[in-house]
Amino acid sequence: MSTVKTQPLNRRQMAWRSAQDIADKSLVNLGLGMPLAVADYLQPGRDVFFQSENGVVGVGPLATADKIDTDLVDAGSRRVTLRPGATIIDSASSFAMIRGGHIDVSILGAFEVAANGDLANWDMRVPDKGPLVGGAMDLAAGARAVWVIMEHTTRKGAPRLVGSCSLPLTAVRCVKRIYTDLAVVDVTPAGFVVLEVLEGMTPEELATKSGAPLTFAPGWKPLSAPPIADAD
Amino acid sequence: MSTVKTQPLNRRQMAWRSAQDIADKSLVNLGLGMPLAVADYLQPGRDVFFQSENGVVGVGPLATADKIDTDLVDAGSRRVTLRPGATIIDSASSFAMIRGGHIDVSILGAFEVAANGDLANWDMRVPDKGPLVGGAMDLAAGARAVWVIMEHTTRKGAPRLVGSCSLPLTAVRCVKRIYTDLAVVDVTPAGFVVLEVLEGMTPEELATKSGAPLTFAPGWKPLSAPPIADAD
Amino acid sequence: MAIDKRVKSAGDALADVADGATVFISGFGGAGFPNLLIRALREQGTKRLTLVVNSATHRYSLTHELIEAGQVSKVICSAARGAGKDLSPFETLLKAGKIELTCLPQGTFAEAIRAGGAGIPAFYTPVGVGTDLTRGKEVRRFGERDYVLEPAIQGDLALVRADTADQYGNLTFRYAQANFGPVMATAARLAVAEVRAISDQPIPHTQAQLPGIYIDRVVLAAE
Amino acid sequence: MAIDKRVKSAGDALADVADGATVFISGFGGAGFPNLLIRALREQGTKRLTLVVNSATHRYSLTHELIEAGQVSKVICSAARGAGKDLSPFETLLKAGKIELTCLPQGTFAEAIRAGGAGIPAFYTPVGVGTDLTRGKEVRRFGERDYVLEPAIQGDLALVRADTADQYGNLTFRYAQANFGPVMATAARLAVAEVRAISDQPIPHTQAQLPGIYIDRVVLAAE
Repeated sequence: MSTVKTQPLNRRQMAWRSAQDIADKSLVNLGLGMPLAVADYLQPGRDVFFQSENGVVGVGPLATADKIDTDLVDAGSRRVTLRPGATIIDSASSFAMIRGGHIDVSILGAFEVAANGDLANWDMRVPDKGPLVGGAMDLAAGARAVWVIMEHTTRKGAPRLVGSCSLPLTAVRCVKRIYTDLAVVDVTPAGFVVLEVLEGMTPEELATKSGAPLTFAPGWKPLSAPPIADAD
Repeated sequence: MSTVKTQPLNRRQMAWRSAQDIADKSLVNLGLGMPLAVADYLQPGRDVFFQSENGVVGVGPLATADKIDTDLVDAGSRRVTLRPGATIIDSASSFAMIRGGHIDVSILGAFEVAANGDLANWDMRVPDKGPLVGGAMDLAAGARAVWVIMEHTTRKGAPRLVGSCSLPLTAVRCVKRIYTDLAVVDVTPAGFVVLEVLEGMTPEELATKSGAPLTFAPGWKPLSAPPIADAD
Repeated sequence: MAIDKRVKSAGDALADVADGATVFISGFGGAGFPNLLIRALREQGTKRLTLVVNSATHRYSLTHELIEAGQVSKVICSAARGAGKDLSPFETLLKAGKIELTCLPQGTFAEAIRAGGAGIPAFYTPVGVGTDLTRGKEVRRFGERDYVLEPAIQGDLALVRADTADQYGNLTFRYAQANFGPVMATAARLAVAEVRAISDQPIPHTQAQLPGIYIDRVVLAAE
Repeated sequence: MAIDKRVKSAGDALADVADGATVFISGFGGAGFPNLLIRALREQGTKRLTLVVNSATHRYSLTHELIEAGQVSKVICSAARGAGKDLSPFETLLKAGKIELTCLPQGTFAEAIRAGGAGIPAFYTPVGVGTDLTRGKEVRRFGERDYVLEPAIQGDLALVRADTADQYGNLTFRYAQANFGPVMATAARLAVAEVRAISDQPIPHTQAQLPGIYIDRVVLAAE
């Protein structure tokens, strides 16, 4: 299996990389957008339950056309199926599960993550548009581990790993790990600690694309992913 | 149907008298002891649900020997049945129902009721015995209406309707109505207001058996009950 | 008289709703929207409503019809963003200051309603601490973490979509249809359910998902 | 590896319980007592336990065996009165100052455990205000009523009796057997269920009453 070199990971490759770290028998909540693809790339033999905020505990694959049931949806309004052993609870019970620390990993998209773990992922400050927070704050504050999947920089090249967030916060000091197209980064009491850097990229180059100091873990590794076509 | 005269109501007659005031389609919780008998004396045609703290919503008659199921019990550990339309919920949900004001009437036994509605019904201060509060405080604080069934005086003749309770409180200012063997009494912002006095008993005599001032409602009536053998 | 909560029409079920009522509306992601009842509330014409609804703008819910009809003065929700870049009717009213908005984290929204039905006036939660959505609210430390005090939400009316009901108001829900419906029913003075089918027989206790004592009226919603 | 929470014996299920653990025990009025697991905990011999159990003295529960065996240093409950006038073993220990006791109103007990599993560190309740059971606790007015602040309860281990389980830990309960079991499972770091039967097939979502993610180990309790 050949690996991509120097080319930043695409969105599905970022999801793939994140998926490799999901432990067997975890309960995982996947945020809208990129994180949803994580379900497609679990390591073989790992038995994982996916929870959705609307109360589905054990989301299965998307429903095929002949299996669509408009009452069986996930938090993204996608028509889904149930995996074996799935249960369904009401919203108050679902958020009790989330807030109570029963979700092993919440994987979220983000606009910015600060070196202290602060997360901004819900409000882009688009003028006059109504707010939409949904369950983002609950997941960020409630899950045992919060992981973020996001591009390392904005389209304009501004860093998304920052000293402090400029956009409204989703939760304070919550992010544990970040998967970007360029790196895998832990958020620690000492700030950002890089675990992996895109194959062929130098630590110095990664630092220039980051808005806060990076520490490189002893024995940090090159980041690569198998070829996967990006999502549309 | 002849009525008892001058003889104080027995325990089942007190339950009967209380039962006459239960409105059609109510949700009612019956405390241990005397209140349980209330279920036997509802007015004909009244459709009432009885809730039990352990989560049975729609307690039916006691189970006959051939129908006993040790998993189908009420809060008094009695083996019961379900009425049509009954549901069963867990304890947290059951007390959410109680505390949330969804019980129309909670009928409780008591040691003392004060003129301001304070209730003492859980702790007799028996030396060295462990406490047993169960759901009494929840019912007293949570039900829309709290009614008490108790003898008007202790066996030694001390009043149970008092100026202020001498025994530990179950809840403050909660009792709305008291059914005794001698009277039916409302608890109002102005104190005890007597609605009915045992047939043949004078207001003055009732007052001597009460530990706080009694007001007699305009048009107060004689209290009587059909003959019912007392419980064993 | 035997308890029987079935009523003939959604109009009958909502005939006595008053102006200024606080109204819960169930539904999430296309499942559990009580659209028959929402339509009836629009036709009934009640004004100055406060809506407590997870999303004010979900395309499958008729909530937006109440808003567009000018019947709504306030919305409590976790989502109020219209699709696309253009402003939705709700966003236009919001911009014009003609509608009031409280946005809550979805779990706080659900828990506050649950608290409203459960006799809990307020509770502490870690969610939203340090964010715009809890600005001005009391923050308190328990152990090593900060929590914010959130008040319960109670209402006058709950509109709930379920799958089946019986004469006692017991309800079942299909798949993810329950979502906010059960807690909304517990927190409202009057709770009305629209259902796909009404069972002639009592729903067995092993199947009922919400005790009928929380439901006051049941309407059949022909599909 | 496929999730499979079935373990061979109650002893295996409790082998790693440590001294000083806080242990939830389900059951009420004869229904839902996990007596197989309680017996195993006694045989395991763990010391200095804090028991969170509705009744410390119910005659159908083997809770008293743990207490008589001297394994318990504290009890949190709503009922601790032995039957009859003589002192029960619990009451004798209590009188001798050898066991600590916290008595809570039963609904506060249940809600505190629910809060412990739901990420709520504390909540206000009207129950117990002005009584001995809330002495020293914070009282606060909301609207026209006083409420007391009650802290959540969390634990290390929950022993829960249910009717059936599947390999995922999903549970069903018979009649009034659920009582405190579901919330106890949510509030414990490790939750063990004993059941009458283990289903070879996953329990359908329409029947499961507690999601298996709250249960860590399942033991068959032969009747």
